[in-house]
Amino acid sequence: MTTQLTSGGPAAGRRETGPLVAVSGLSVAFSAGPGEGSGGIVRAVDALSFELAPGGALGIVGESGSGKSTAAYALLGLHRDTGADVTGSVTVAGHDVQAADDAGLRRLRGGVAAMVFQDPLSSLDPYQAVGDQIAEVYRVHHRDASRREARARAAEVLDRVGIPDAARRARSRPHEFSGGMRQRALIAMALACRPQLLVADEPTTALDVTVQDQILGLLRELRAETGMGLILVTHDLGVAAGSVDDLLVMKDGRAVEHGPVRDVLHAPREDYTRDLLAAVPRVNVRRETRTDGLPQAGGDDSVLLEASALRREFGRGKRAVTAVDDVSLTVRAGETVGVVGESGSGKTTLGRMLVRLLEPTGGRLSYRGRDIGGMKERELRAFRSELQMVFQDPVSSLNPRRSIGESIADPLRAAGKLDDAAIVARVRELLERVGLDPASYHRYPHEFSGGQRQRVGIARALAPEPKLIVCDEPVSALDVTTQAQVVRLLGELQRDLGLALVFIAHDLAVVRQVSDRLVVMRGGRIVEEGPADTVYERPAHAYTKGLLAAVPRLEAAEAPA
Amino acid sequence: MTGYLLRRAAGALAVLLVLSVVVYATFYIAPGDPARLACGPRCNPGQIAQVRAQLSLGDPVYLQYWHFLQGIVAGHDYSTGTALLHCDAPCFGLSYQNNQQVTDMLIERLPATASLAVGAMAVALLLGTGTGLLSALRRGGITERVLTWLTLAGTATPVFISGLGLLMLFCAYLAWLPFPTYVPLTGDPEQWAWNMLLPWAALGLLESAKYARLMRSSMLETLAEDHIRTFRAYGVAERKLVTRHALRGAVAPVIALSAADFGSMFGGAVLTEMMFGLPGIGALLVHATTTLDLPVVVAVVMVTGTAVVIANIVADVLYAAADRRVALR
Amino acid sequence: MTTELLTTAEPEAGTAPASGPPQVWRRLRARKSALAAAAVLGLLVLLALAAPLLAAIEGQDPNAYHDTLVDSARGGVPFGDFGGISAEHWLGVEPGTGRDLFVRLVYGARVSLLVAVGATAVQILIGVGIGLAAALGNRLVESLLTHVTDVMVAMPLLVFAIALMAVVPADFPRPVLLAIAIGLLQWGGMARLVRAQTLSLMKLDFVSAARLTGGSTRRVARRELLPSLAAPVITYAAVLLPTNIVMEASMSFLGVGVKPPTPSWGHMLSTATTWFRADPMYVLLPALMLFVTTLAFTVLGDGVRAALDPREASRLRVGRGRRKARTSGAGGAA
Amino acid sequence: MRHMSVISRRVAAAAVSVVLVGGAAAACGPKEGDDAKGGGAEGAPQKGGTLTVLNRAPQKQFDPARLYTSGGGNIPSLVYRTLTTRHRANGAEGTKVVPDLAADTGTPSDDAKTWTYKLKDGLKYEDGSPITSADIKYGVERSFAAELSGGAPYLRDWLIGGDTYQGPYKEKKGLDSIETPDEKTIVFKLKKSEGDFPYFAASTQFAPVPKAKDTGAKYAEHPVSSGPYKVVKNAGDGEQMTLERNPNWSEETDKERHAYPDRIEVKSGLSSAVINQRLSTGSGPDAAAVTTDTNLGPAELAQVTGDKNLAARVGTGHFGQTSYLAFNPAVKPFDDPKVRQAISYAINRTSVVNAAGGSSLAEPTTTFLPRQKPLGYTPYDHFPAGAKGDAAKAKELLKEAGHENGLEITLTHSTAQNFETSPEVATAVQAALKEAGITVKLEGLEDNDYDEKIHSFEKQPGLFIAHWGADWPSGGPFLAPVFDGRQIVKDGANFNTARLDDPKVNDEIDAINKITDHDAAAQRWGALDRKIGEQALTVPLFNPVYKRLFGKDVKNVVISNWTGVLDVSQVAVK
Repeated sequence: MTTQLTSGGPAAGRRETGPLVAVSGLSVAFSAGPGEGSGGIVRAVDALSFELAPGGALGIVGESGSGKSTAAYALLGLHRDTGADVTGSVTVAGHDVQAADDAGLRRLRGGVAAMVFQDPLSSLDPYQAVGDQIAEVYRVHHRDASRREARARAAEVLDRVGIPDAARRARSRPHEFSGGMRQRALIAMALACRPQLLVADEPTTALDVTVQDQILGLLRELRAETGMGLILVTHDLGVAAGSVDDLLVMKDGRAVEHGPVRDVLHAPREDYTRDLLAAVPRVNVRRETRTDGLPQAGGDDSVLLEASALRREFGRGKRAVTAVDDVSLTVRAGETVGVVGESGSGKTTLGRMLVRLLEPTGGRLSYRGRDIGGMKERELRAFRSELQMVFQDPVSSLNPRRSIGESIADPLRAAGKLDDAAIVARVRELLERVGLDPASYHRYPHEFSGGQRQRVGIARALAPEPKLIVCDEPVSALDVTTQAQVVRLLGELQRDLGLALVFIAHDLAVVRQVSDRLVVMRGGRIVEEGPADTVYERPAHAYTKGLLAAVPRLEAAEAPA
Repeated sequence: MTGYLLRRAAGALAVLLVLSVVVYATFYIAPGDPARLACGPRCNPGQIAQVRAQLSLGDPVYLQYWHFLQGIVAGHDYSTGTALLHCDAPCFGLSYQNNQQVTDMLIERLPATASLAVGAMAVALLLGTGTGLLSALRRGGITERVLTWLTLAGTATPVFISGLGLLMLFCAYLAWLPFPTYVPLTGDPEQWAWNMLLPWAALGLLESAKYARLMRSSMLETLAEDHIRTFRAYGVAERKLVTRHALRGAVAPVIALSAADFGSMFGGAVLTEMMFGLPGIGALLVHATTTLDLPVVVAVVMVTGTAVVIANIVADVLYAAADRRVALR
Repeated sequence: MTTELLTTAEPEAGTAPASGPPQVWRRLRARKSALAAAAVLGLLVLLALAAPLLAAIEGQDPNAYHDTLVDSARGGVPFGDFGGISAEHWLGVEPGTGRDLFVRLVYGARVSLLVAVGATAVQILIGVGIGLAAALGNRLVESLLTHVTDVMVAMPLLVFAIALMAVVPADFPRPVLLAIAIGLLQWGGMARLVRAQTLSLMKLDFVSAARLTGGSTRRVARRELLPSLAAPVITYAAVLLPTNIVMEASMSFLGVGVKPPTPSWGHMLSTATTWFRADPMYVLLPALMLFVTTLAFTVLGDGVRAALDPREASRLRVGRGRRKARTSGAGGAA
Repeated sequence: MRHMSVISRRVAAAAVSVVLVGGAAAACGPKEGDDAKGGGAEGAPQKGGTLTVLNRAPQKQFDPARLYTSGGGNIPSLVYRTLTTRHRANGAEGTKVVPDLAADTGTPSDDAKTWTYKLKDGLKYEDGSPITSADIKYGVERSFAAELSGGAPYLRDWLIGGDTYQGPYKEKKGLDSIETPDEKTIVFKLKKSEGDFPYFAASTQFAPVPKAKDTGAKYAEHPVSSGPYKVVKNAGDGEQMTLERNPNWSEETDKERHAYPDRIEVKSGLSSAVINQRLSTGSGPDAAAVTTDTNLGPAELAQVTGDKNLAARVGTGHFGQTSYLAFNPAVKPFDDPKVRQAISYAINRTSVVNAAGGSSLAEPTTTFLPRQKPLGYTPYDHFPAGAKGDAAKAKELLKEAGHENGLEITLTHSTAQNFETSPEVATAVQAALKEAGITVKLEGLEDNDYDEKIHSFEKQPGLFIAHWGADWPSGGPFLAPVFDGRQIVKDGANFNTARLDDPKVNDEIDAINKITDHDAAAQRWGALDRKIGEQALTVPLFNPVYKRLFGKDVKNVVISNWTGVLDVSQVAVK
């Protein structure tokens, strides 16, 4: 399916001049590596067409593998010399990207269209000062500019994107910046040559929600100020909703739906778009009430895990960093405790301490009355099966060189209670329980999608029949639709097996969907704690309030700036 | 940093101590009687006994070892027959063979070994990184192929073959270079370099392939990093991408490895030194080993050990510097 | 912990890639150069194994002297062209002794390959063991092992080899002894590599998950770490193998190599050095074998590495670089 | 294959060290007419220029007390003059002993038990001070000190009181058996008759050392020269030496040394391949270079013989040395003479010679004494094996000895890649004995181990490869240590490996030692060798031939049969 629509920003209106970006019939195909498959051709983008008027803003949304980033890269001709097969036509500000020679393409890149990437730390050269990197880009496009002029321009744009004391900070290297500042610096780099188009590829995905809010604000400001066009590539409908005029929804390399934001969000024409919207977790919607008789306020005997004044430091001497400080927390059997916080809040460290992957440096941690905080590895083995964890990254949490069946069977084999046949049977049962084909015992992790791998991770955690599972950002690497499924699965399991869950996430909306109680962390300490709905609806602490306010909402589209 | 270095230095001392014990032990396991060898070919038992007493070889091993340690810390007095000779700390004793002070022998021979190691490492790095760079960028064509084959052939050829080949080619046939004779750097730097050229080449070639391979994978790794993509997306030319942005990161692990290798090259270039007649400590070690000249063997091993340990510390520091990002992540 | 770990662990590391995804094998098969290298190595091993048969076919004995085939007055240079190539002696004869070069070369392959593979195996065994132990152990173990590594690296091979040869009974097969001697001294690089790789693997969640199974550290190392270490270890082993052959040659040159009359490439090379001009064949043959072996191991090593690392294929592709799965939070909410 | 000499060539027996340390050796052609001839570039030799000596082994020892030389060595002889010295002449003429510091080669008395020497007039050290007989006595005495060990054993064995004397540092009063009645006279009193004393008096231990300048173990750094050159640099453990003219040396008192070059640079520590390559290329200073310790290897020889220009620059020398198989009759089955004879018959000397470098570098021999008249060479071939070995005869003998089903024996050798006892020679023996149905197991020992084992009365193996060289061109030092029953040493280095203790042999040795007429003694030594040979205690294999390349500007090449190598004191570069 192709869509032939011209999107123009409502603010800019139609212009006589041609569109800023005109893409028609774009296909990008990669040949898979040798031996990767018989056909070996992957069509990442398939017959895509769209236009963007000068000054307009288009959001390209889709789940991973939808080809949204590939399409964005084609705008700058970044597929050249990579072995990718690009067909169709791409015109940016009158330049035919496909036909341009190498020099022409280099002039286009940065000069006409500039790109902002996802991970601001790895996207900057770690060995050079930020200002120098921006100056270098400037001089690529302004050959007659002196070093001094280039540096001045770098300081100017850094100042513009809100880096305090820009002239001095320009001499800092990327690792001396915070995440938000790095993303600002990347945007400054994009601004350096006054491009007509800004292509932002998941510019806020790696950022905390409050920082994300600031960066999106900055992008809006800059657009208004410079009148440049914006193509925002994101998986997050909420992010797109507040920042663009038009939305292009992609799936499997094709455009599914294209139209003004409001139309797409509120009157989606396609089923896929509807599903997508339905799956997005809403921070302002209460959790479905539980049907089972949960021990709402069970007695003390139901306390599984109790942490008091827990503390963890990393490093020694002067360089010691306190990741978790004076945290007290109680988890009762069968309940879900949500832990939210931004990066660096210590939530992951806390989670790992709760299952004793890390040893606390201070405080007390007791499981069913036994102090497991300072236990030696050998003694701890008796408790291992009862405390399990589901990890964030579905890629690194499964050993790529072992079949998933073996990974799941591992705790069973370690326990040594069952014979081989019984273990296989149990693994098949577990696979079925988490919604996977029991026959996939002998398959390897790379044959599964992210969501399926996360299910495998859950099956592995369930295998030893634990009493408590700590889920550390279990869905943050997943697409929204998958996310919803996995969250639902966790809910079911908890209900059926009476598990206690500690659900750690930075995403307030997801946490709300699962939690009975909520803990908000900041800087290694707990700033607020209480029943989930209470915290969400009547946050007491200013930090919690700010956090909630920064969450992007689809409703934002209803009230465009 | 200072604390780190102090800790490493303490560790290094321990290493050297263990090393010396190992050498002493090995030495007493090895066949042959040093007194007999020191005495001469046709000594009678009485004479050998005299020499054994004179070299204190009759003492218990632990006592000999203790005196060795004392010598290093506080110096030692030796009889030359006519007078007492004071050997200042650090004293590694006197050579069994000709009563020379081992410390002096080492000092005399270190420059040649150091010259060889430094130059050969430079050759290996230049050749290796150059080849690796070319093959990573797939731009090499003929040059890249030739260099790759050259480094591989270099690795597959023992230095006693390649060394002789180089000598015959460059000194005998083409007569472009003099037959290497070691000229001290302090004496005549130009002659020093000319004379060291072939030894450098022979040893450098042997080591180069390793760096070529490491450089290649390191470069590929770096080129796949996100910040390279950033600058490519801003129209920075490919050549500049490599020289300004990729090279530094890619070269770091190579340098770190080379620092570690440098240490072992210090003591391990025995064959090169012998082939080119360089008066270095490797050649000294061979002589000393075959004549069971324990004080010399121990001293050479101590020097080599020190070089290895220092090189390892340097390698670790370099690695930490190069991997700053990883540490921060 | 090391010895027990090693004896049980090693086979797994070796077989891990084979038991891994069939894609590895398929990727390897798709690399023509790797296949060719494997074929060459296979041929070499076959030659070595079939040495007695080949000798019988040619009708020569590796240790038989042929006085009439060499010019005694001219230093024993073989009569005839190209080092005395003839129907009876396919690759000519050795100067001085007149021993058949072809048979000595194929018999030499036995020793050289055995020493190289054996030494590499010892290096892998010790390197992986020490590297793992250093990475997994506490500070004390780590610094202790690091220092042990330093000691071994600084230990001069010659001194050590002479001592070892003297201590071990004369009946002990010399190639095995050589392999052990080389292996015992040159594992520092491997240990370093394994330690570094293990430390980075330890940061991965699947290792944490394995710890949660309640298995012992040893079990985690064996089941989770070793398979993942296979790729870098194999790649490094491919570098070590040819180095070890050259090391065997150097030890022969220093007089601590295999015992005569056993032929080995290294020993042949070490005696051949001066024959550059008088009888080039004598130098070229073992040198060529050494080079071909080095090349084959290198190419195969590259192939295996690439096959084990699917990223290799898509390395230079923009936008398919390493995408870190960090907090790519699906944080949108309506 | 001799490049590994640095580690391999070692003091296995006297002769090796002679080659190694002094670079000197004696020699004697197979036939008198076949002697090495002088050679070198055209034109009369003239004074001046710098001679370069390229060597493998560094001059580790340079103290006259510690040097083990034959006839005073090559380079040492440039600095140390001795009571007598070797005659610097080509071929057999060069095996004669001639006066050096002394006016004659010594006056024997008391049945050659007392030897008296008178010094020449006008002898001076490098500092101009006179050389006295007391200095010679002191020089001899200090070689008894443990610090300065290393010299030949004869002083201790011959001088009265020599076996217990501990040197002048410990025993200040000196050795009574050396008398210096005046400044010019020195008298040596021996325990027994030694007709060869004048030959021995050419050793560096007989060089004068002024007591006031003696620094003990440090003396070698700045020895006081009595010869035509003085040491101006001795660095790198004897690897680099520079010798310059000694102005106080007077040609008038020294008829033997010419000392043409003004300066001599000794560069050692080189591999033999490099030395020969440099000499053949001859660029720069290498054009005026020689070597005193490096032969042409077989490969180089093959190359040189094809090149007329190079071939003209090769000097050929013969040195009195024999490589042989040694039996230890105390070990079965070598107690059976038939087995020893069988092995003697089975040996294929052609392959052995080829393994040792071919017929240009080794000459097959059936006699223990080397092919040199002055040593007493008397041809015999008691167990004729022909060129290729007589396997049939060997089998026959084995059958007689009760080994009709073959025999398994062990041959011990050094793993060092040296010329005399190399593994290649061992494998050649192994291959030859296989023809006769004898299975030989090779036992290759690390050189120190080998050396210690073959000279240990207890551990001595049954069959091993050995070699023996002449300390001076006479049969005495060649036969006595190996076959004199009174020289069997049970608690030290034993060279009588066959453990022969035959009163007749012992008496004959004593009798010959009394003869001061060298030619007459030589005949008797030859007859004794022939007689001992009947017992098949050794299987003589070959004698070495030295092929030495020299630079293109080198003139006046003299190679005596005493040393077999170019005499540096004769070489001119202008």
